[in-house]
Amino acid sequence: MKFERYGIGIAKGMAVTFRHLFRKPVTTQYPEERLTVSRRTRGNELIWDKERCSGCTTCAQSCPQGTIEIVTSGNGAVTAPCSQACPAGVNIPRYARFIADGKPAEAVAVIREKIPFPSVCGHVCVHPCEAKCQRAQLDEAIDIRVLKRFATEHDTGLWKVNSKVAPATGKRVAIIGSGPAGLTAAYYLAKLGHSVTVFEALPEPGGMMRVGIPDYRLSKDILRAEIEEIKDVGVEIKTNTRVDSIDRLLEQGYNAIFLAIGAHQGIRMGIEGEDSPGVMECVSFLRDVSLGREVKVGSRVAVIGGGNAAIDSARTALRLGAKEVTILYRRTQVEMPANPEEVEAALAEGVKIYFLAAPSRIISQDGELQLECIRMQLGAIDASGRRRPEPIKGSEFTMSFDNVIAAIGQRPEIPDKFGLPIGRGNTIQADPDTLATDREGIFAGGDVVTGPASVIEAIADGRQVAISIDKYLGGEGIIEETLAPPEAGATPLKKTREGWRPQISTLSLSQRLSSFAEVELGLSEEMAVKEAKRCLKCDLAYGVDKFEVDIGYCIFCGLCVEACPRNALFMGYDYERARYRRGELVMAKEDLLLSDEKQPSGYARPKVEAALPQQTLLLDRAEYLDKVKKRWDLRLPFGL
Amino acid sequence: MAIKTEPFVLNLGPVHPSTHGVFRMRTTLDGEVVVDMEPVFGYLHRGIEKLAEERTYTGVIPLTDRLDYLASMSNTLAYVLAVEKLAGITVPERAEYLRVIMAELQRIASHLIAVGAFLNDCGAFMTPILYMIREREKILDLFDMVCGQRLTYNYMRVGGVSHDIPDEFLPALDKFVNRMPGFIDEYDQLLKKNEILLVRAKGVGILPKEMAINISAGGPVLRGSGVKWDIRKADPYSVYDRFEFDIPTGTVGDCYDRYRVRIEEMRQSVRIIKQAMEQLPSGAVKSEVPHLIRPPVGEAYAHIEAPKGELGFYLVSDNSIAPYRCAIRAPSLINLTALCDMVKGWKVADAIATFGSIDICMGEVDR
Amino acid sequence: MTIVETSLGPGGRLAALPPDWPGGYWWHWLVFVVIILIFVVVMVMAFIYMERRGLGRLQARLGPNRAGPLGILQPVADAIKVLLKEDIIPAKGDKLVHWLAPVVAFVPALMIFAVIPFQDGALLVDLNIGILYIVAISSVATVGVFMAGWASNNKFSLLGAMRDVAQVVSYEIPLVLSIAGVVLVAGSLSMNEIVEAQSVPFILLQPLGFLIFFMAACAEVNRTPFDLLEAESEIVAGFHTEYSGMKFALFYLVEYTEVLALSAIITTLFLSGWRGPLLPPFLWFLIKVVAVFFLIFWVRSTIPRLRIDQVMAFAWKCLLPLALINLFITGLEIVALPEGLPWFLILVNIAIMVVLVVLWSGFFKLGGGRVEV
Amino acid sequence: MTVALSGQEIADKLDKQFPGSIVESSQDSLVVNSEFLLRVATFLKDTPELDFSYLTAITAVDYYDYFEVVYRLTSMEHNHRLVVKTRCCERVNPTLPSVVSLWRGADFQEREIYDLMGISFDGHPNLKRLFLWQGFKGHPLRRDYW
Repeated sequence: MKFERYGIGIAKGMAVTFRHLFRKPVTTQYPEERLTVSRRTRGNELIWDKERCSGCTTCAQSCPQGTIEIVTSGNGAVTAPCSQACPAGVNIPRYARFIADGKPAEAVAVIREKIPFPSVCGHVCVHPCEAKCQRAQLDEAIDIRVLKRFATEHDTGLWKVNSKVAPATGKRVAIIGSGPAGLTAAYYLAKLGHSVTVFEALPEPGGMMRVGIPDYRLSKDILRAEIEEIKDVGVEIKTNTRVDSIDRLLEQGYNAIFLAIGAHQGIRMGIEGEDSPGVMECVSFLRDVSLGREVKVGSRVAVIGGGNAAIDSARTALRLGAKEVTILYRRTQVEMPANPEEVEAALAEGVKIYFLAAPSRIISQDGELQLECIRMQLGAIDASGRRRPEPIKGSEFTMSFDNVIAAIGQRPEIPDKFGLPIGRGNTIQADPDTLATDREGIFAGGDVVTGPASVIEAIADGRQVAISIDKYLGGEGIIEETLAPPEAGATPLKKTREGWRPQISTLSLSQRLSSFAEVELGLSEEMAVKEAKRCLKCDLAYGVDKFEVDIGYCIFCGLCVEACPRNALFMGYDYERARYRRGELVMAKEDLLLSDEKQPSGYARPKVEAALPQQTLLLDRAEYLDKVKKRWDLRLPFGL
Repeated sequence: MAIKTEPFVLNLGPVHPSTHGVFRMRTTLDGEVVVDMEPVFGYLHRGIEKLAEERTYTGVIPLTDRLDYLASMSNTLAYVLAVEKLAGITVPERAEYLRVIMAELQRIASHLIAVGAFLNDCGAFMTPILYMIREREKILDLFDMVCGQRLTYNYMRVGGVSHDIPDEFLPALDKFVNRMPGFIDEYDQLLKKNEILLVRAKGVGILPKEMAINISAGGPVLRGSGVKWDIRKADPYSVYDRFEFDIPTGTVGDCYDRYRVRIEEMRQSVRIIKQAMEQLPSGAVKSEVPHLIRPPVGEAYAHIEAPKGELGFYLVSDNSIAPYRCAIRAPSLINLTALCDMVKGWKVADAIATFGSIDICMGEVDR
Repeated sequence: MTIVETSLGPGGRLAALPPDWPGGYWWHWLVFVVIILIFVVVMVMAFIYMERRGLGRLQARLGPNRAGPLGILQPVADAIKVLLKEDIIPAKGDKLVHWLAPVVAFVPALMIFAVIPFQDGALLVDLNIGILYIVAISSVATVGVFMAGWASNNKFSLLGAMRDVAQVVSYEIPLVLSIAGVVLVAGSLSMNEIVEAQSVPFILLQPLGFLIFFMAACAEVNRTPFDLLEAESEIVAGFHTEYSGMKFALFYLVEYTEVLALSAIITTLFLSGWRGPLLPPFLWFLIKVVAVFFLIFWVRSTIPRLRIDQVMAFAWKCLLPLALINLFITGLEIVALPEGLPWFLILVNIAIMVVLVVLWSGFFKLGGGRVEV
Repeated sequence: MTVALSGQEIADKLDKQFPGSIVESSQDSLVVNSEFLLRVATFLKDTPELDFSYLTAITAVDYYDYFEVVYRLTSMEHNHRLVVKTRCCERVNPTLPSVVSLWRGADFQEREIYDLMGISFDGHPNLKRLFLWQGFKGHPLRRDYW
């Protein structure tokens, strides 16, 4: 081992240490050296908020050390996550419990408290509630829509007993359009005593429910029965009467008018050869079929578009005898606005879907349509939050069909004599809360305001309009009613076993194509009860008697804070506020002195008072702290 | 004439200033020369693999922080990759990049401690380790900003990371990344060519190349012996294939080479972090994963290049919410296999220096 | 009383004391003993404080700043803490030897100061064999250390003690040879005369001598890079592992007193003691002592530790030959220029030093270290 | 990318070499009879184009009716890896041949499996408990250990 370059390496090292003599020593004594507190604070203090906690014991389940002990007594008040997600606010856990106890009639009463169309929703609702169901955390969400359908199929009309109609108030309300929004508003306004007349342009009331949704999803007699219920309350429906101007209605002495026209006009594709024979527009196609008019369809049918309307048109075409139906959609399956179950049902029935393809030209040649399409590719995200498809140059290809149905979208068709401001997509602009338009006494709701949307959203709009019209006409605007008997002795869920969704039986493929019979058969009795029992009763679990965290075992990993669905648990990260006295620090600069706005910190000796150490709580949820009335003080004296 | 000396047993035992935790070397000494050395483990055995079988897949994450407590971010990364492979969960882009940044920061922090401890064992009285701890303090502040803790981070989740980084994280990281190479040069000037360190470290505790492969060593120990093997390059996981960085290797495989390899790796990590910061996309940081993950029946093995070597998690699942078996391949334990041969014949001081250069962490050895 | 007079030694040095000294020999003795005691205690406290703050600053940290203003009272706090600690004697250890060891280590360290000249002529007793006395006394301390190592009945302490003995013995010779160089140039053994002879500080005349002396002295006192004795990373705390309380305080004191003595000797031998242009001589002495001490703990903060066999090899194979050559060259110079050494000799000596160091470092090997077992 | 060799290919090669040594083989792993383990391992290590010189990990899993020991082998030159498994059915004192003679890295891992799972490896230089103390009764990682 040679000792080469004697001393030079050592000298260089000495130079480095010497240089440090004159540099500012790095120490945690200087607070500003300390960086800011991270947003996800995880300190030594666990704060639990009693109001927000729903007692769903997810935190106890998620704690790896098993330190959280929670006892719930079940007299809760806060609505369950699924009820919050439902636009109309149906109390889902409550009617699930009625079904579990084998009382479907009471269940329908609970549903009818919020929506006048329980069986329609049971068949066609897009069920936003199932996305929020807490059971999904364990295995799979509850099938709420089918439970609603089961309840309505075994209903004995118990809800009529408590359904009251107020005495006539002498006010007259005109509703244009008998879709879900219009009829819901009519129903509630009639119950409040106003005399309501509904004007419907088509021969049959029901709007999109009647003409938009084909029979195999919602059979017509179910709809007619529910509309009968609405008529019993005193709603007068005039069909085949198209209303052209609002002023004439006002002259006839109506005090308030509700425009619920819906979105019945199909959007034109705007490509060459769109008017050639054999090219149909989906809304009119579905309307003719559902009204029973004779519609001839060739053996090869193409449907352009990816929404529910496109799927319905395709499956209706199949049932009308089309041999081969293909759907062309310019984006991919992920971006399809249609309901996933509908898309699967269509694929099961043999519908072929070409993704990333868009029509560019239609050439009509001796009774046959040459559809020229172009391949697309997905580019940047556009305003609707989906990626904008761009055509690929030179990738045209042609296919021949007998009919082409355009289902690329719908928009309301508003006669200009209404004199109302028209917003984007030809919709009426209304105040989002009260749904009142700019003209006095005129209200608008449903698809005409929001553009094509789901049935449940239209019903929710209908309820909102009923409230605002009643207020406009001088009432209090209360449409809440209690139809169901009060619930006795409901206990929260103790232990839940693993259980999956039931398989809903459907018609076989051959039966489906032969007729317009309903595809989905309902649930049997014991299957429905089993499914209802899977509900975690989130609304009942509140009223926490005992919530204790054994600080000794807790390792402050923060998993419970993340697991809590209602953000009722969080941790404060506190620096011990160190008291610096001038003399104590040799290198103390002026700014070291404790000042309020500067954030003191550091690992200096914490000044320990008699009680607990003074701690600066640097919580970004500070505003939340003052709301926490009873502070569950779990802090052990830190550092004693 | 050889003086007749009688060897005696000295316990460089569990409580010893330079055994990096509770590791005991039963050395039989003949005067100063180590005649035989037998490592004794188990002082920090907590049975983490048994504990993991009782916890849900998310509940095991805090356990992984306590494996190699000097690099807990990488342990969680290995475990989380294994679960994602098992359950087939995809991770959003931003989360992948955040994981790479955190893992590389953790590699720098772990190497700082490793090199500092090694130099301290060679006798430089606390100066190098204090300079390096000053840098490590900055990294810990960055971690504190991101996940609120300084040692057991519990930051990564199955399907991404638990929280997005606060806005003041990137500027602070940028400042750190720009100043770090300067600090590394300062360490080099302090001790790289120091004659006494050269004498104490060069040619001491040699691990030849074939033996390194034979004892399946990993990380700087393997690369120090001249084997060019790095999981990030050989079997790139996460998004490591999008960065260019090179793998430093030593020549002889002595303490000095391992020390130099660690210093170079710190520079490469800074390079990776710079590239990762430029390509950091925006978007979600965690994909939709139910709280009680229930992967299908089967098994999966995922391994990463942890600072100390190849850290692997072998998960067997029986479609319940807890792993059926969670086996951990601990690089530190396997790197110690050859410690006895590397130390026999050298002095006590060299035994301590060689042990320091292998850089083990008892939390991972004893599990 | 006659014995005392005669012990004054020939030539009546005492008479040469400045007239304002009151009283006779006994007064002088008393005053100086008190001065030395105060000087040692205060300077040791100052050294402890300076080292801890200095090291802190060299390592980019604050250093103690809690006890008293600027942390000045930190050594006092340490002392009180150590005194209050329980004094444990290992069960199977040799009780008497364990108790006696710190005393045997501390007394010689204190006795060195008898001959250190604080000011012109201001030293307890101006022995005409000053340097020889110092070298003799300083090797006694090693016996104390070995007694401590043996009495603690602890393998680590024994290892530490054996290392210390080996190290001190092998570094004694280069130490003495480099002192011999200085004595040759100064022409007398007495410390006071050495200082007076240093119109040109001997560090310039004897650069190689200074280097060898500094390294050998560091080894004597167990300071980095030779602090094998209490190498905390290898043998926990060396010989004073089993000591606590009062005895540990004494060992702590021994360490710093020896460093103080070392820096004092270096200032007298090489940096021309108390001679300096403006400031009062005593202050110059202090400044130089502190400067040397700064060099010592600056080295301690940067350089790693050598292995025991390398320390030995360095002593026998490197320092000893260099010291001999240095002595030989100095001898030639003295013979060639008897009337006093001209100034240009400084450059010659430095050149020789550089040549010798580079030559020797190339030639000299520190030894492999691996023993076939 | 480290290519994971499919179990079937290697199984056919090994069957030609040692008939009857393969119990079962799937896409990602290969179960070998415990008697043939040592010979198969040497074959895998020595043949030039396989050249599994690096043993990544050995782990044991307790499936109630049999213990499964998983050997993960990697080759650095060809950058491919293979998973070899063996099973031993007795629960009282299961034994397997030790591979320490081929890969020294297996030393501690086999001692750990002996310590925690109770599978003894004959041919291991010093088969003692690795983590638990000598007098400890029982093997904690077994599913029936309580």
